[in-house]
Amino acid sequence: MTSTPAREDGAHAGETDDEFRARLRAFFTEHHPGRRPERPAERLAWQKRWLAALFDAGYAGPSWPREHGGMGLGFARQVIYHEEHARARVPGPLGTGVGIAAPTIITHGTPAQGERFLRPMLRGDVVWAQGYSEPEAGSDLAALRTTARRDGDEYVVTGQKVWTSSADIADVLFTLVRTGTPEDRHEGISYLVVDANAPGITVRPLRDLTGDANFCEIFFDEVRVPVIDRIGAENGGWPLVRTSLGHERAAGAMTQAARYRRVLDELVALARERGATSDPLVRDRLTDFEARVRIMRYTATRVIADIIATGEPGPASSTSRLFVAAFEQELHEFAVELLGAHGTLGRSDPHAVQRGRWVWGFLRTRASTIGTGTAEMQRNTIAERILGLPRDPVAGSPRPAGGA
Amino acid sequence: MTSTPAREDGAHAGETDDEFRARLRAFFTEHHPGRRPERPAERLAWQKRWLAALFDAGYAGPSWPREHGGMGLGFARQVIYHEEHARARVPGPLGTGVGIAAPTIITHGTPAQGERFLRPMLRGDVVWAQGYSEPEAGSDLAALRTTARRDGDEYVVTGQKVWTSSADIADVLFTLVRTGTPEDRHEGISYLVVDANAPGITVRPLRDLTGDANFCEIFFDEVRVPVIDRIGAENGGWPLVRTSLGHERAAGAMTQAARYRRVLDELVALARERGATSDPLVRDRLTDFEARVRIMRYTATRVIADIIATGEPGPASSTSRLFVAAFEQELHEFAVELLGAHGTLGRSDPHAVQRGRWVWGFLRTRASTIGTGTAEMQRNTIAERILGLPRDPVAGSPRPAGGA
Amino acid sequence: MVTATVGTAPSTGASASTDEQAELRTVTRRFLAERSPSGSVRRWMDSAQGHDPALWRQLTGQLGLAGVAVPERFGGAGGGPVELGIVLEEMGRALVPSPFFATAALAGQALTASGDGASWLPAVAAGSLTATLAVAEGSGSWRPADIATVASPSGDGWSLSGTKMFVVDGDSAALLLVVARTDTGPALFAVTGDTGVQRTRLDALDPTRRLARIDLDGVPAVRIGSDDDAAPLLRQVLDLAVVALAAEQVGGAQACLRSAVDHAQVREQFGRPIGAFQAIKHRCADLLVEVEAARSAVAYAASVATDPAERPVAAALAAAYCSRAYTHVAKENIQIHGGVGYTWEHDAHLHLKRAKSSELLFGAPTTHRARLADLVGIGSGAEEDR
Amino acid sequence: MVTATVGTAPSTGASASTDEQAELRTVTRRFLAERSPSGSVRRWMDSAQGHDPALWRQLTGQLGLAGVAVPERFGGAGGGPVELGIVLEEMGRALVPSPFFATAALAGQALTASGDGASWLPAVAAGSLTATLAVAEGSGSWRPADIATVASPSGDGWSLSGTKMFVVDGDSAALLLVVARTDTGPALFAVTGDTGVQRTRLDALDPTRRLARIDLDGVPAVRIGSDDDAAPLLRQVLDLAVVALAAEQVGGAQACLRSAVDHAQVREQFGRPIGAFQAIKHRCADLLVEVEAARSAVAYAASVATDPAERPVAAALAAAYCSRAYTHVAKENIQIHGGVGYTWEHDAHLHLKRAKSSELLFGAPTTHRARLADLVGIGSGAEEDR
Repeated sequence: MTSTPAREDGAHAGETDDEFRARLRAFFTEHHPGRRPERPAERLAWQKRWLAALFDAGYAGPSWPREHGGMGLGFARQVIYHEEHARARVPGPLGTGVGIAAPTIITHGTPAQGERFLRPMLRGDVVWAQGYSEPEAGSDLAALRTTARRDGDEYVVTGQKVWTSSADIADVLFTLVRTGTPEDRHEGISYLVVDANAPGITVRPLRDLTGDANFCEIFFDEVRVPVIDRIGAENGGWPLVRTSLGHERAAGAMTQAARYRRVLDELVALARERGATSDPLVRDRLTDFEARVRIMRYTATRVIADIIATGEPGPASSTSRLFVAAFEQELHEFAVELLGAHGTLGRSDPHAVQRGRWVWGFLRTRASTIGTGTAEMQRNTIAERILGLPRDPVAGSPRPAGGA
Repeated sequence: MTSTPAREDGAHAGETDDEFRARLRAFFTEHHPGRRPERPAERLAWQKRWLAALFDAGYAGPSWPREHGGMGLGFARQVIYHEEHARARVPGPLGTGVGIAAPTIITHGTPAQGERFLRPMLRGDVVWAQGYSEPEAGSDLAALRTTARRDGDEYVVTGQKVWTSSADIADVLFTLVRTGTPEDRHEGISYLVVDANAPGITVRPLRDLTGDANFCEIFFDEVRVPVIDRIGAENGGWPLVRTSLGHERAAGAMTQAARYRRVLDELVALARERGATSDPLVRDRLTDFEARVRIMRYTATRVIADIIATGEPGPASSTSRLFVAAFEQELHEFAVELLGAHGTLGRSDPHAVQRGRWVWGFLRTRASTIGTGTAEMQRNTIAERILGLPRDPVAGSPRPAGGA
Repeated sequence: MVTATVGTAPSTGASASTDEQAELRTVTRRFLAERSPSGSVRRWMDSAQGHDPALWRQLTGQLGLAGVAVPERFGGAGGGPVELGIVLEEMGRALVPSPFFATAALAGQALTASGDGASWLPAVAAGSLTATLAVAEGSGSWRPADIATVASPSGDGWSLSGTKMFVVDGDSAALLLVVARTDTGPALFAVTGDTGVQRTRLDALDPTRRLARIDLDGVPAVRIGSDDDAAPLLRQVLDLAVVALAAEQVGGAQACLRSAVDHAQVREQFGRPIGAFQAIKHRCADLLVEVEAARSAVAYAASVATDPAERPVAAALAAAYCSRAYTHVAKENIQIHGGVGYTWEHDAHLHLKRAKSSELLFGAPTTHRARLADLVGIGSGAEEDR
Repeated sequence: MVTATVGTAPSTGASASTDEQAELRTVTRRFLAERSPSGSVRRWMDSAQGHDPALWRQLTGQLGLAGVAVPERFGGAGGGPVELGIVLEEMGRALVPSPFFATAALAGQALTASGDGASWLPAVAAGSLTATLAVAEGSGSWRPADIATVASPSGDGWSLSGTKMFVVDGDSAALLLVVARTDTGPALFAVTGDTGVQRTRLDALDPTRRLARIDLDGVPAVRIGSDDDAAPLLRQVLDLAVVALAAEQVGGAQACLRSAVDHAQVREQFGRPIGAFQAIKHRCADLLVEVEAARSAVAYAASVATDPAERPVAAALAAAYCSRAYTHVAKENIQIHGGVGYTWEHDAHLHLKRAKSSELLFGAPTTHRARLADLVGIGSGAEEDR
């Protein structure tokens, strides 16, 4: 840990990294919101209180510009922020607005839009949820069918979105809609911000294979949306979707590695408890996971070092999603096998081991290679963008120009 | 072993399967040609003597029609033949004519061609070698460039073939040549039989990655080939290449399974000898190979049973090539790992284990997923022909209509 | 069809399936396709009974399937593991919730193998008696040596006490075959009464197959089989059970591959059916390689299931290979379906749960593999006492 | 470039590569690309010496690479495993036959680690002395406990007798560092003379790296390092060796992937570059995932190679992961090239042979994995005495 003076700042000019870290740690410790309530409504209120406190104290949005209420941190400081945030185990943002919509609005929104949307989002006052996927489109996102017909100062939106998380608590939906013809594909899509309580919107929970409803379907039936709530140009929505703020994901990668470190340690403890570590085949599998979870951390380390040294994260920041997805699927599947006959039990059985977390994880991680772009699409992207292999004439990855 | 009277025959009417088997076994035992000579020239003569004796006694070509000197056996009798042939460890045919060219000539050749070509081929008097592959074509066989320009009663052939085995001992080459334009693709290809000693032919050994030269390149420089040596119609060669005689390959599949059984037993013996079977991870790998080598036999059994019951071999006869290729690659790679530091030695080192056979096998089996159609092409074929998945508009497997 | 022109089978062990077997397959498949489509599976898996009693009556009455592997002298069709496998493959394909597996494959085969099933087999064959086999306990182990349930002589018969777990259809089966330890070793017992029996349905991962915990407290029971060491019988019964399950797994794996291929043929993305993309296409081809290998394993295991020399190896192999294959194809089916495959509404997850659950029910694949290793002489010997 | 605007490194252990390191990489890569193209590799691998002496003079003279990890007080550049790894990654990429690995990575690091290398390190750093390390014997094991070569006190020094196998560049290295057992345990010795030394070149699978058998018969030797137990030193030296080798492996893996991608971009079949087909394209993407993971493993292992607490785990992990990755990419490179990749003329097989050979040279991946397991507390302990 070095202590050279910071050349960029969080809020306090001239502060060293160590001082910055200490200040964060103190704040998180002092204002920690306490145990997470069990009941959903209480939990929501608890989380909103925390986000508001964080925002009001100037500790929200490490990568956001200060003009929108963020901290405007440089990359290295963002890494420190994520480290301390994970260490303190305080709640993260509500909904998917802060991570996904905000970079687009910050980069491509009008000043008025930025003013209206961003601070309430970051403060947790207004919860945003994403509406990109459609049942008929799947990986071919640009095949979306939800239409937005222009009617004076408004769009009239009709269609269906699916796999929207947090839609049940959302105040605002950010969506992609077709303003051009289906033949326009990527060129006929606009980016709209829609009031989640507008007439004509129906939100329906979507039960997934785990038996839970972590996602919703949203139906739009002639929903009227002011034209001023469109981000970017009409038919110019497609290039906006991958906008990101610097290397935010890379800055949070250490947190992910630390989480899997914990999960693996718990699995090893389980194996030991069940006497399975005396089986060399079990030990060999655990060793494989051990190597991979360490590589996850090493990779995060390396990507961060590369960004600091060159400003670029290098290919490893793109390949790690596939690496992690395979890891978590195999880890959970192995855990279930370790349970033997107890792996045949569901979560609610009193005999279920550790309340069925491993069996549930086995089911849930099926989504690791499907959600937010299938593994197949990710391979396309890596092959085309990093390795420079030719695009499939039709199935190549789309190339929206991201901001920042 | 049942003894119902045969309803079709080898050579002797009314003979039972058991009698047929006994007769074969007696012949193979009595006329066994003895140890295989080390020196190539002697070995060739030794093998030719055996093939001639076999033919003269009426024991050659189990699946061939009797009119061409074959035995005209039904499928079940072919299986018995292959079993006894493998059991006796007598030499098989010379070159690739009997297995590959003969079915095409039998099915699509003129009576005169059948008369001229077939008996000398089966008797081993004339050795045939295949010229399909070209360096620029690869898996896209129909992209071949060797041209045959018509000049009166002759074609004038110019081009290059590669990966021809037995070309060094071949008297005759059977080739695919372009008689149409490159744009005609499959429709511009003819099937020619070429005298291997014709002026303008150069055969050059091709060194492969094992360091051996098991294959040759053949260069054709204005080689004149009589038009009467074309099989099938001009530009009609493509559909001929996959012609097979019944389910000959399925009949020989037990032999292959038996060979790998032997190889695995040798590997297990090696592991035991080196004390490696005390390692549970080694035992687990060996058990995996054990399961797969048994499945190979079970599959051969099942395919044979299906053919006997329904006349069709079912999908397993198509999938087993991929199954076997993966098996032999992994088996050899594992064997090399078992050797530890001795796996770093080449074949000629006196310290090499078992004269380097495992290391050499590791190298050689790289060809298992490349030769005679890459694994990728096989997957295309299986997906399209068996599963009915759509053809890739350009890269789908060709669909020549095979005979029989 | 060249059947009429070829000779008899060569000595490869190949046995062609008979016309009767082909007919059995066709009839069963057609019947289940009509009577047990997906909607019906879902309705009955959520029902109190867990299966459709009318379907069971038809299966056992009209089709006589409960007795497919029961000897003719007990009113069965006199078939064996091959015929049973044909029915189970079709049941697995259709994912039918049914007492069939427990009754015909577990209890029926155990009774037949014991040579002492005359009291129950006629009712089993007729479909009037559902039954199951209870072996595993809290640890989930199927090894006779791990059994703690105790059988004590009591009057003319025996009295059982202990707790059985993971009992297939244990909540409803009328006849319980229970493995318990006696002074001279483990033995098989029949329990038909309710006194002292407490059945608790478990929350099973697989919603199409009921599992139960059964607590036995001084329960009157009848010993089955001779008084000799019952370990070989139990081993044989477990072999027969895993071969039967492997057949069901192959049926399930085929259904998953078929579902994936059907989807890939019609689902369009980027203007083409996704099955035209090699990422999907080649994966389907590889899955077929695996499914065909699994078919070979189970076909062979069923055909040698009455041969005491060949059965153990073939059974261990089929159990290890087919369970992995089913789970793998079930996972890939979800992946190929993408988002829709992740929903509760699509049947893909039902197969995944059935697959994973079947994989673990009679010992994980590693257990069967270790047994295979021991049987062929490359193992540690640790599984040999199974 | 945002370097100027960001703060210092956070506490993740991340250390940015310095400008000097970037420069070292660029210079080495450029030099080797020019001076050691494929044709040259093939010419020299078949030569009597096995490498190009002029190239060696330039590498060590003009570029000073032999001393890249030698302390400055011995005339080296004062770098460490990171710098050595950079050079080796480039050597591996270009598949250069060279005494570099044996001299700088094996002997150089052993001498430096021993704290007793003053007599030889200046010559090593200058490139005037080639050297190697001889540990394994007939069994191929690198465990000090398995060493049979004996060192007996003889006058002021020692006398060595025994047979060493698989000695990298053992046919030509001027200085032999030999591990032999003494009455108090294994220790490290230097042999410079020829008396009693018989060197036999082995037929190596990898034609780009010479291996030798060395028979020692009463050979005068000097003991290196303190008189304490040398086992920790030997363990450290082996860790450093495998990390260095892992760097070379990552370079080789990257070269294979680059070669496969280059081929897939230009090779056309069915009217399209084969890299447009997902079967090839997705495989290349998966290979990149693996190569990047290997890069992470080696980057970390090199960065902690001087930290006795972190080094063993990171070294075992890098050895296990990077060797597998290189072999895998080398195999896939051949597959993607198809027929031409199977020829002797194409370089793909040289990488496969280098990869497989490197994988086994200092213990198979399973050995390193077992050691990793022991170090993190999930192992059997059988590897712990290494």
